[in-house]
Amino acid sequence: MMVEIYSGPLDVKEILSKWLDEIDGKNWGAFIPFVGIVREEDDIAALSFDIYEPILLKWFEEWQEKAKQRGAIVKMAHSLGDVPIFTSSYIAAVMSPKRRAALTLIDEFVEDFKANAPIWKYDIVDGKRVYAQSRSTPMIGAGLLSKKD
Amino acid sequence: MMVEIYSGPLDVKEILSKWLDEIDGKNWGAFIPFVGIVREEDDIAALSFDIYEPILLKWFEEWQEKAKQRGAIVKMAHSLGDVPIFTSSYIAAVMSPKRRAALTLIDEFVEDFKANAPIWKYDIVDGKRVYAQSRSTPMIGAGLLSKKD
Amino acid sequence: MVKIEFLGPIGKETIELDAKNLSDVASELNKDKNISIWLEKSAVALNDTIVNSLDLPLKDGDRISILPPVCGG
Amino acid sequence: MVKIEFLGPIGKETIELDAKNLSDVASELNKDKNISIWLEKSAVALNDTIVNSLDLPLKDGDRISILPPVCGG
Repeated sequence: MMVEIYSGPLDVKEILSKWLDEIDGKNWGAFIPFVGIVREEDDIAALSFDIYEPILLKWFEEWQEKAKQRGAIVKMAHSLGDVPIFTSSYIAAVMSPKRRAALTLIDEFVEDFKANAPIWKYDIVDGKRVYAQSRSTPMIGAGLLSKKD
Repeated sequence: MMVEIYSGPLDVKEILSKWLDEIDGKNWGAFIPFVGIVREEDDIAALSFDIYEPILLKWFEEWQEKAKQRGAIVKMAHSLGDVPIFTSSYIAAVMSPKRRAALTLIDEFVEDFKANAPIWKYDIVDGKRVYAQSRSTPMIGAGLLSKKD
Repeated sequence: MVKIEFLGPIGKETIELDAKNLSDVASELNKDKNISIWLEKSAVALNDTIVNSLDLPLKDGDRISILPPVCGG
Repeated sequence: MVKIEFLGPIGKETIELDAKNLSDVASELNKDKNISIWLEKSAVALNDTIVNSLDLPLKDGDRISILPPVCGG
């Protein structure tokens, strides 16, 4: 099960339908998708995303392993390139036998995604692509090559 | 916005599609549904539910108010009667401008639902309807009429 | 007269009682062992609002609901 | 020679350097102010694995990635 990367906005209904079909007839008691939608804010027309896939896939594989140890599965879809306001750029999901584990896992998974998935966000304003610096988070271990003296 | 009560299993795709249509063009940045599915366990063929609607609606209205104070909306669908294994009996959802508030709210909403929504669960085993006593939780304030002396 | 309704798995028909307050209701219901075992773990609603005090005065036509342990979802 | 690639918004072409370890890379990159301002808040990967030590020996053909602050979703 890999990360699903789509060019442009996500078809939320189609992706959720596909994931629902995957759990059909299996013994998952809880399925929790998180759907992230681009908000209209600060006159942006869209957001835009760069992704560094090799490290994203490793990050995701580690989460699959963590989820497996808790008897669960994680899923993820993300957009590459431009995503207009009111459309979706990101869907994460957890499938778990039990409610409590599922609620904890989706929270941890989404928060760690925001902090450590190698994806860069840009605002599209007046046709320009501007790095969303103030909303971005240094990854764990950031500053390693910074001059200390 | 009311609680949606359906006879028998929920059509998850249809309900999620409808809720997605409701958020279309609005400024919700996060949509988190929780889908509860009946697990195959202890030879049950289905679960079955009784609901006391007047108090469920009040409970839900209080949650709508709590959600509103946080700038969010809560949604809920639940089954009445029999729900076979591998089908859904319960969907809750949160729509919120922001991720963090949405993750906290869905967790609190689902947990309080399990503890305080006036719904009773039965196992259907060999055609018999058996109250799921050991998995049930006394509501807040339980024991008021119990003889103390 | 007030009505007492037993919800969910208690499986008992609605009854009517003469009672001035919830303490009277408690005394009366605890006489029946099949009911009193439920009362220990049941919440109580007066006209569909959960209540937390035995002192509430009751009036003619009030409806009291006994809500045993729940498990939605 | 090792390759240094600058990801996301840094907007700089991949370069090649002679370096025995990450300390050498740090010294070299900090000479360019337009790069050093990114280094303070960037994570570092060696052949697509995030690393946390400057002492790692490098070999010919190694690929180092500079990952500036992220914001997926």
